[in-house]
Amino acid sequence: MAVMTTEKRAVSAPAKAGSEPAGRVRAELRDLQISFRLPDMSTLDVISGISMTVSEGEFVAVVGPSGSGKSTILRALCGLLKPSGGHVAVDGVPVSSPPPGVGFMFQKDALLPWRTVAGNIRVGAELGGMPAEEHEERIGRLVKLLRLDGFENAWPNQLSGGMRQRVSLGRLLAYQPSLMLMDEPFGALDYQTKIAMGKELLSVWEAERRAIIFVTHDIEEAVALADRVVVFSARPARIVADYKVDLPRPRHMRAMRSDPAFTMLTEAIWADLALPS
Amino acid sequence: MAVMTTEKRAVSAPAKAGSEPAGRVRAELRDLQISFRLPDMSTLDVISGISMTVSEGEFVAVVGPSGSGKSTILRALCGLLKPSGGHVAVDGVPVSSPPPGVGFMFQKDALLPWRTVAGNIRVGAELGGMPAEEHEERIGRLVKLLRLDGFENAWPNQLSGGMRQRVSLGRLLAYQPSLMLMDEPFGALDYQTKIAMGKELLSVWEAERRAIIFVTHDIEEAVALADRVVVFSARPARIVADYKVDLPRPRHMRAMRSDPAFTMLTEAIWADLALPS
Amino acid sequence: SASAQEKTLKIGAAQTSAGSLPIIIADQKGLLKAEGLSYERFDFKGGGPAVQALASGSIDMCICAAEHAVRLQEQGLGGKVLVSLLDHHSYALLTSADSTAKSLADLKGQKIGITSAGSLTDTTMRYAIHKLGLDPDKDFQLIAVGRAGAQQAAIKAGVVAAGMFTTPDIQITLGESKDFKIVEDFRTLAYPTNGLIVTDGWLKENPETAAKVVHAVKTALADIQKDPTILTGALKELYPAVRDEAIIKQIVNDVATGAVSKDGVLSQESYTVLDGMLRAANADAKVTAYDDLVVKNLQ
Amino acid sequence: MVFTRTNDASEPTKAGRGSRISSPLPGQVALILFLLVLWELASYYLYNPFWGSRPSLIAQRLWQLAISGDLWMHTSTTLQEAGAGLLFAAVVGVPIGIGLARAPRLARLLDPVIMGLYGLPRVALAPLFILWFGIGLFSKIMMSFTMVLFIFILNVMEGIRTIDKDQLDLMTSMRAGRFYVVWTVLLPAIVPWILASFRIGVGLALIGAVVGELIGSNRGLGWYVESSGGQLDTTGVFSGLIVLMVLAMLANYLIGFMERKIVRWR
Amino acid sequence: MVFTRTNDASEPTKAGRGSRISSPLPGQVALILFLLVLWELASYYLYNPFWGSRPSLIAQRLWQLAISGDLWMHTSTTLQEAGAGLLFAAVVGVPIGIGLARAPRLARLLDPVIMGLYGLPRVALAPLFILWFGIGLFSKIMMSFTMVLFIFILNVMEGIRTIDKDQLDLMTSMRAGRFYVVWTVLLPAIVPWILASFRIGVGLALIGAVVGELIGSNRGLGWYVESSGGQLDTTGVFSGLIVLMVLAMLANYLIGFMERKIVRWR
Ligand SMILES: Nc1ncnc2c1ncn2[C@@H]1O[C@H](COP(=O)(O)OP(=O)(O)OP(=O)(O)O)[C@@H](O)[C@H]1O
Ligand SMILES: Nc1ncnc2c1ncn2[C@@H]1O[C@H](COP(=O)(O)OP(=O)(O)OP(=O)(O)O)[C@@H](O)[C@H]1O
Ligand SMILES: [Mg+2]
Ligand SMILES: [Mg+2]
Repeated sequence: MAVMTTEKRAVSAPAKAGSEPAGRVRAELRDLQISFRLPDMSTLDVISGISMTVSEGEFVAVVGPSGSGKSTILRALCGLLKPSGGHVAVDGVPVSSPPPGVGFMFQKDALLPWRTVAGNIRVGAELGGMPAEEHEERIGRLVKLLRLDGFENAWPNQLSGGMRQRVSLGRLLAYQPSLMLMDEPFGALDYQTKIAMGKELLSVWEAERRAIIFVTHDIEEAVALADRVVVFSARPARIVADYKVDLPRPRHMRAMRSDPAFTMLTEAIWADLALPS
Repeated sequence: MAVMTTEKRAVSAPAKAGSEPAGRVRAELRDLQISFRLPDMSTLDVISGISMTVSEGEFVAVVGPSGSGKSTILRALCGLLKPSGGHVAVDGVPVSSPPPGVGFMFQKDALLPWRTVAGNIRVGAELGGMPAEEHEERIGRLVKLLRLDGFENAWPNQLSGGMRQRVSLGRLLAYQPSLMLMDEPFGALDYQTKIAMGKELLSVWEAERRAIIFVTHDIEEAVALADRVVVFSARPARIVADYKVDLPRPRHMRAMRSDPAFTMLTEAIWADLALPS
Repeated sequence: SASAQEKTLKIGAAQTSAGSLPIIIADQKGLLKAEGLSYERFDFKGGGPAVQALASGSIDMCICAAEHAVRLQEQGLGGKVLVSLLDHHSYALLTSADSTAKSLADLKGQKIGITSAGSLTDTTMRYAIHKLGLDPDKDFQLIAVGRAGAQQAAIKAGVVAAGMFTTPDIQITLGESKDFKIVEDFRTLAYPTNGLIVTDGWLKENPETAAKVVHAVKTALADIQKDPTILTGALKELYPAVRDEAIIKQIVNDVATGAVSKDGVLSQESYTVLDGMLRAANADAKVTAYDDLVVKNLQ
Repeated sequence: MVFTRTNDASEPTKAGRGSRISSPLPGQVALILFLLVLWELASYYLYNPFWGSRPSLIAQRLWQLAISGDLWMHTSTTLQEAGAGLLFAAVVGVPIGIGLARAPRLARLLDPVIMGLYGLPRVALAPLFILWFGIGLFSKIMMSFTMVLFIFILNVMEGIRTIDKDQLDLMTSMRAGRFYVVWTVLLPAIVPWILASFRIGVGLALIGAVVGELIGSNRGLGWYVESSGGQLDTTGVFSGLIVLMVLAMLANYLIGFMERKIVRWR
Repeated sequence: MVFTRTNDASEPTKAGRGSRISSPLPGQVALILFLLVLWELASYYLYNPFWGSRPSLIAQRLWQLAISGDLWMHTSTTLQEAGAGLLFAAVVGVPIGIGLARAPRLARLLDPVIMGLYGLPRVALAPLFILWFGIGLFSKIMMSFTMVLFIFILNVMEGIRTIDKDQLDLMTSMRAGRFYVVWTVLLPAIVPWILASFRIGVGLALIGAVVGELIGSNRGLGWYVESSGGQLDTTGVFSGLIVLMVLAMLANYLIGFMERKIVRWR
């Protein structure tokens, strides 16, 4: 039903997928090294030599074992963490502080408890430089899109876990970043909501050709949404594989599941992840 | 490959599955009503009339849309929330404060930031009434089981999201509850870790025939682990369906996925959830 | 042999004042020791707390104004002047050197710095203003400023026209700076500025100790009359920070001539002024009779 | 539609929550009356009223003072001094605290100087206060101010250290400006610390005003207390003290009221 | 193996973190020396040293006092008074604060009484302090104690309100006993509040000791300052004040040191 090519790369080779869509390179990691120092002066190597690029309009999913360093990489890309070695650049500029146009959705929702749902989303709008008069309308649209109608004025502690996550997503969307770093954005959502949110995300992405780096644990979600799936090994993280997903868009997740090509790709990723590291 | 009977019950009929294993009833909800008062004196009905029982040695999964009231029900069962109507009992005793033997793993990890990984797990051991001399050995075993080796003395803020969740799971296991309430315990874990943890959970459960109520968004996980899957509707929550999962144990998740019976059940639950409420 | 049963007296001082000098001399000359006594001095923030400490039994006696003995009697706690130490007033009103005022009357309508409300300086000002036929509340503003440092600052800053200074602040201020002058000197006024005050209760329980103290202090007072220069040593102990010899000389002179009591007996003259002052402050004050205020059998 | 966390399903761990609606006032008034009666009885049977006066005498005195207008004069004086000092300290101390917390290197440099200044007993500085600020209202306000200022600075600094790092990182990731972060994250997060500072500050501001009145004044409750004390007039002392207590209580009610208005999300 | 959050990959938002290793001491010393030089110069050119003395004179005086042994006598007296008062206040205030925070109904009942007591200027209560506690060390300790006690109570109470409800609910769900919760959650959670109270308390404890010494004593830094003031000896006043400042600074270092020992997880 769907045309798909599975491209498996060698671990050591730099990802070339970025250059293929002929888009401008948005994010680049070259030989990235990140380690945390321990008090006994020994070192915990979290990332040891990762290289990858993400081009304009590309949707890259990152999967990998828990604790492998996925969140850490996003932090480095956003300038929240100075790597111990290697090169991090966004739009060609080496990252030292958060680059403009980059939006980061944390794994923890990090909502401001003293702001209502609408207030938390407004943070994104305000910082995204949207004209003030458009805030209300935009927030209203996002609340609806995120299925939070009726909870505009609720405080975060009155929300369920999934609702909090959606508010956090709303804040990111209101910020309108051109490079979105998303750390398990749908982790606390049920399938139906997840699919709905994924659809909304794709429509935003397709309309404006933003670049997205999307960390997830859900392999099917990764394949269903992304152009490329990058597979991390366990700590110290290396890139085990970098798959190009050539399924046609728009994609329908339920339908895809019965597609043997889809299954083959998820199986392959599964096998990569199951490798002892 | 596996023998499976799919039993679909009417929404209004009380779940009978609990009585079938001829076990003692551990947890019982009768016509539960939970609503939150709004300042304008109107009421947000979260649960309107749910009845279900969970028997000794039963593993019940609960799935439902985000914000439908799954966490709320667990809070009521644990005595952290007084329902506005209906009856909640554990081991035949109406719940007013947390009943003995009930362990609750929150959706948020709620780790104590000033305690190390081992220290957080120790909380469970200390409160579970385990003899003090067994603590160290038990904690050591749990750390290994949860794949947190080497991080015993790390502070929670040095852990990844999935690692935090595993520490929280470790605390629950150290508490050795005979009725476990688990709120999306594997939500932040990758597939491989999730499966490993699920296996460990099952082995604990099988060895000691504890009762488990397990909230999850992952339908396959629910079917793979549970004896029964209870499906909630959107808020105000009702029970849409209550499936008995008669797959033989031990179960192998990867293998089950290709089993048509497994697929059928997950498809059925999917369809239930997709119902407009 | 005496040191074996030496009794240590706790003596409170309303503040570090010249009233302590006879006691220090009694100590320095071994007069207390000869009676089998020694003492420990505590400095208080004014007469109020000192008298309250006395009434609570925390201290045995206090170097305070006689008016506090009157107040103790008023409260039914029984206060007596055991020995009079200074029977002239110790304060003078200073103003800045370039002021045109020659006397208190010239300062009418201005602000005068007193140490604190309800204190001796307060009553003294009210008494003096009454004597001028003026009203202390309408014709003047009496401002609680504090001690000499604050008074100097207040005069310097022009926020009060004049302020009350006591010995040795008067001598230090005039000796170290040419910016001040005396506009009204109350030190010529007979007044029971300082005495050793005790409560009736203490007196009843310690009649012998009281007699010994009286004897030692009276001897010290007599010694001062004989040789005022012995004050120098006592001054240096009391005011170690005062080092200028000229100023020390001036203080010794001022204390020896007039201020310090000659015989330790509360004089009728100073009692009369006290009575007048108390009545100036409060028209219907019940002032204890002279005979009830002094300890007769020990005099 | 606005939500509060109160619900008919009140949680057992927050047993007190429901009673927030039922006013605690009657109980408080009863307790205070009870203590007053105890005091009155004690003054008859246990001690000489010279030490602690007696409520009935105090009430009588307060009535006299009220009629003569002195009560209001003294009270309003002290209230102005303490109130202005407290507010001024908040307005100055909170920004300094935030600034120092956000510039840790500067803070560490200034730390000993700040603590040293804080440790200075203001009373001993009376001459300097008079030179700098005169003896009017302003010097008392400054006395109150310097007593309370450090409370705000120190509490705010410590408060900012407790802020969730993720919330700050999130702001950084969205390139939020300095003032935006202060306004959106820092200030709301330290509201409990500021409220605690106000609670602590009320007492200290009153003490500051009273101390200030000792060094250059002819009115105010501190002045009245001191003046009564100098004349061993215990009833006068306690009348002044009682008014000061009442002021502290009222200020506390006001702070509690503000807290409920501001912290609606907890 | 113990982890700290410091890393070679220091985060830009915590620019100050790295320098925690490099001691701030040299900078602090330099700053203080600079201020002293400024003061010395000002005393020559800007004002009469009668008002503010002069560092060189003060140093000379301190040297004399040190040689005569008086410096240590006064300092150790005040240190004992303030130190004992502060520690005693912590030991009493923290449990009271926790108790009141956990018994909100009682807290609300007692609230006005507590605030009223707190608002009392201790100076005015001197007579009662002397009556109750004598004029020895104990009355000064109590003076310090009552100054600081409320800081602990009020800060701890507010601190407990900020605790994550989920952590408490979790403890409740595991049927944790009262003392277990206090020990495992409440106390660690309010460590920042307790530390802030100590920081605030240092200054107040010193002020309390000094005020206690003003009311009646014959030793201690407060006494020395007051007695110097009575002799118009500005150098003596400032010598005493400088020692008080140094005590406050040292106490602050100690608190900072404790903080780093206790809060290793932040
Ligand atoms: N501040 C820190 N100090 C020490 N170690 C840290 C710190 N932050 C992260 N780590 C370690 O780095 C590793 C990677 O963490 P990271 O959060 O990037 O994992 P992750 O891939 O996002 O995992 P998960 O899927 O569980 O969220 C973990 O082992 C974690 O313990
Ligand atoms: N304290 C509260 N006050 C008001 N509303 C609340 C409160 N707690 C929960 N709710 C509401 O109750 C509903 C159910 O919440 P609950 O946390 O049980 O959902 P859930 O099924 O666990 O969802 P999720 O899968 O997203 O975690 C939500 O709509 C939430 O907004
Ligand atoms: Mg992560
Ligand atoms: Mg939930």
